[in-house]
Amino acid sequence: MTGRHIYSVGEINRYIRNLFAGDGILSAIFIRGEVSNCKYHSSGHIYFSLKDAKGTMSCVMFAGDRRGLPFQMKDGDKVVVGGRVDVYERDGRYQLYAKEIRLEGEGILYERFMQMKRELGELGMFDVSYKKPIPMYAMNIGVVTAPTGAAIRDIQNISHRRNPYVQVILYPALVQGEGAKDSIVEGIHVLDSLGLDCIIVGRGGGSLEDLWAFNEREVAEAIFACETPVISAVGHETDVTIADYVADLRAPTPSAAAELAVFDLGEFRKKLNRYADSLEHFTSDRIRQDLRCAKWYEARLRASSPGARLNNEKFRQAQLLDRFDRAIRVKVQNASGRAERYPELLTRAMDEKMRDALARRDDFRERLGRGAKETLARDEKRADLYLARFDSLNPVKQLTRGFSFVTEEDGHVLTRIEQVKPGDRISIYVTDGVIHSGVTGTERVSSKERRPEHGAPAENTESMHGD
Amino acid sequence: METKTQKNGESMEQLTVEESFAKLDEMVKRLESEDVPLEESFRLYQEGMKLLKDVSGRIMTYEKKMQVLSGNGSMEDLD
Amino acid sequence: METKTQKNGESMEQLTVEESFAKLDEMVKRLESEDVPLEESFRLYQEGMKLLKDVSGRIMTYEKKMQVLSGNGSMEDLD
Amino acid sequence: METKTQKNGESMEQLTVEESFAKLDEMVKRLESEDVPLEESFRLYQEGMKLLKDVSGRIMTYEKKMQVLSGNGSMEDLD
Amino acid sequence: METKTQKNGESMEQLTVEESFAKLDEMVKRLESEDVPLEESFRLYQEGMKLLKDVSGRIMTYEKKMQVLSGNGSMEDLD
Amino acid sequence: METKTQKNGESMEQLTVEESFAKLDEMVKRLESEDVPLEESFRLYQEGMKLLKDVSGRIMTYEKKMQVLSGNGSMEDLD
Amino acid sequence: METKTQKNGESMEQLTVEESFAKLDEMVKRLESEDVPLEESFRLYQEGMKLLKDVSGRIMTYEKKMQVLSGNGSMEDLD
Repeated sequence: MTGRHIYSVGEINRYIRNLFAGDGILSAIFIRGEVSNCKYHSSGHIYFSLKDAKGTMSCVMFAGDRRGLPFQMKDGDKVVVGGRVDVYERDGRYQLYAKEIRLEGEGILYERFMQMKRELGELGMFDVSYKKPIPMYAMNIGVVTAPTGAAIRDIQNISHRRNPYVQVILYPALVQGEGAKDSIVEGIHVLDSLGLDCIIVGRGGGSLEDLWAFNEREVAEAIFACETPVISAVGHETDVTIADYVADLRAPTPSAAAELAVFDLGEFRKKLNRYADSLEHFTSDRIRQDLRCAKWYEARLRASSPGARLNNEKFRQAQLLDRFDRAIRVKVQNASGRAERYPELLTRAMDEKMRDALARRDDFRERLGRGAKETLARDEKRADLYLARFDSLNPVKQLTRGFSFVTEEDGHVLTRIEQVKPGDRISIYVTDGVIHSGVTGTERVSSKERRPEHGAPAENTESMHGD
Repeated sequence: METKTQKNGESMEQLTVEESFAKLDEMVKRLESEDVPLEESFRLYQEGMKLLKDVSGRIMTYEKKMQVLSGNGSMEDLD
Repeated sequence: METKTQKNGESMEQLTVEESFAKLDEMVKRLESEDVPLEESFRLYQEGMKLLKDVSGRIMTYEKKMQVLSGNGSMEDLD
Repeated sequence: METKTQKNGESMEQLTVEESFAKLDEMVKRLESEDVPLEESFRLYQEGMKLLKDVSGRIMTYEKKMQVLSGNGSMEDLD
Repeated sequence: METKTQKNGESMEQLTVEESFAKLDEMVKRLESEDVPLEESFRLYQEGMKLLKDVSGRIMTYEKKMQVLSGNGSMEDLD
Repeated sequence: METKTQKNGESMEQLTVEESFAKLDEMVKRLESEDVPLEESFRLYQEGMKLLKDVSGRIMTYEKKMQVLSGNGSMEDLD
Repeated sequence: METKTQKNGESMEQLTVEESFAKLDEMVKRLESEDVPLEESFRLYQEGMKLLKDVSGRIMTYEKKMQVLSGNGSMEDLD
């Protein structure tokens, strides 16, 4: 064994699996047998075995492929299973991965169906890229089906109920038996030429044989070539035909096809209303919003309106007025108060001066009077003094014992007779006064002693003043 | 599409129902956005309403009966 | 934009509602600031009120037109 | 600005209310100070009263305008 | 200034109230001093009284104008 | 000045009150001296009294003018 | 002056009171001397008395004039 390559189990299992995968028969195969050990697992997968007289084989149908099992499978069922044989690497086992399972009675037709499906599929006629969309709002719909029977009645009812404005045009076709294939193909061609929005091709339920026309290659090719989008509606939900694979849309039943093709008027109206509502809603929203905005700006404008400020300004103005008034009043009152003081100040000072002057004047007057009076008194006193002295020296006081003293009228002492002549007046001084008398005549007594003089002895006397 | 419509009002007639709805969707979306000025908003509203009426008018003309196509190509009402 | 408006009072009509609001915003902000002299404050207030009246009038016109377009008509009248 | 005003009495009208108040504040402060002679005081007073009257007149004018602008109308009366 | 006033009686009008008060203060002081002869005293007194009359007259004029300007109140009487 | 007065009797009016008082003072002093002859004494008295009368008259005049100027007198009588 | 008086008896009136007193003094002295003849004694006496009477009269005249000048009069009568 040395020198030779030794493989691991896994390597071999993978190798074998690759061999299986490369085999054209194993990858798409139909196997006939009887079902045993059938188990529906909770996961949706189905596990079972196929057996015949010669052997047995493990099978599995995954949940995702359950569409390929149109009936409830149980142990003992004789079936034809379509799928691929593959290796389960971990366990090193091969098993059949089932895609489609049919009861054996239909087996032959079913084999033909599968054959056709594979061939057309290989041609790409089922490719999604060829599928045309069904118009959502088809107004003209063609129908290829039998003019009598449940299918057309259902379509008519449903179409009218959903939308009476949609025009349905029926091409009355044979849908089973001899000539059905050609009739259907003709119907598709005719309706396609009318330029409709979509075409329903189908019929009510039946056996696989009844539905067989829809598995014919000519029908499939007519559907594929049709310019108008095609909805297939054959049999019941579980019936699947080649037409279904080729059609742009598969409806499980004719009723369902009508539902798909004819848009619901109520929904349509609702949709229109929704748009109208939306348009209105958003526009009136916008209007309301803008109105609110306008109101808001109005409120702000009013809030900051100059009105409030005007009151402030008025207050300020009043205050200023008051201040001006008060200030000028104080100024003027101060000035006026000051001015009022001056008359008194001036007058008082002036009065003082006047009083001084008057006092001095009075003083001088008094002193003048006193001075003058004193001088007068002094001289009066002196005069009195002299008068007393003269009085004491009066010569008359010497005239005692009868002597007297005689004077002329002018006071000259009379010593000689010649001094007087008769009529002259003379004064005779005696002790106690003067006798005034007149000269009546003269007489010489001794001439040698006396010189004659004018004058005469006194006749009467005059008293002396100054005593 | 919108620019085309605005240039030529009549060309709106050529729009399919789907296109009209698409256009309406666009218009509603635009309306929904906060920043559409009132003037445009109202213009959209006006235009949208017109479009709706137009679509509605085109679909709901008269009620139809199912027609059966005969062999020679003529059609007749199915009872 | 503002300078343009101030030069020509009539051109105010050309302002969109949006532009008018923008202008009002500016004016209100200025009005709300402490340092606006009384004269300008008064001018702003007056101008603002005028603009507001104009804008309000236009909005209300749109409202009425909408009522005519929709109110008198439920969607049923669209057919 | 103040010097300009003092040169030309008529240009006082050009002062804003705020400027007038500022000027009046200055004047009243000067008037209230002890060392201003009576003659100048009186001149200030006279000038101040004139300015105040002017300001007062303008405020009253504004007040009347305000009453016209706001008093008679809420937003609804704008149209 | 005083010398100028003394030269020319009419120019006394040019003295401000404050200057007049200052002059009056001086005159009172001089009048109160012992060594001013009666004749000059009387001249001072006479001159002082005359100045005072002038000043008082001016203050009274101010007072009256003030009452006109403020007291009886209406601003309208200012011009 | 005294000499001038003595030369001319009429010019005595020109003596101020103060000068008159000075002269009176001299005269009284002379009058009060022991050795004044009666004739001179009388002459001094006579002359003094005349001077006093003159001074007195002037003071009275001032007094009357003062009354006019200050108290009861209307200011108008001053000039 | 005294000499002049002595020359002429009539001119005795011109003697001042003082001169008169001096003359009287002289006369008294002569009268008192032993050797005066009776006749002269009488003459001296008579002359002296006459002179005294004259002096007294003049003193009285002065007194009366003074009374007129001052006494009967309050100051007001000076004018």
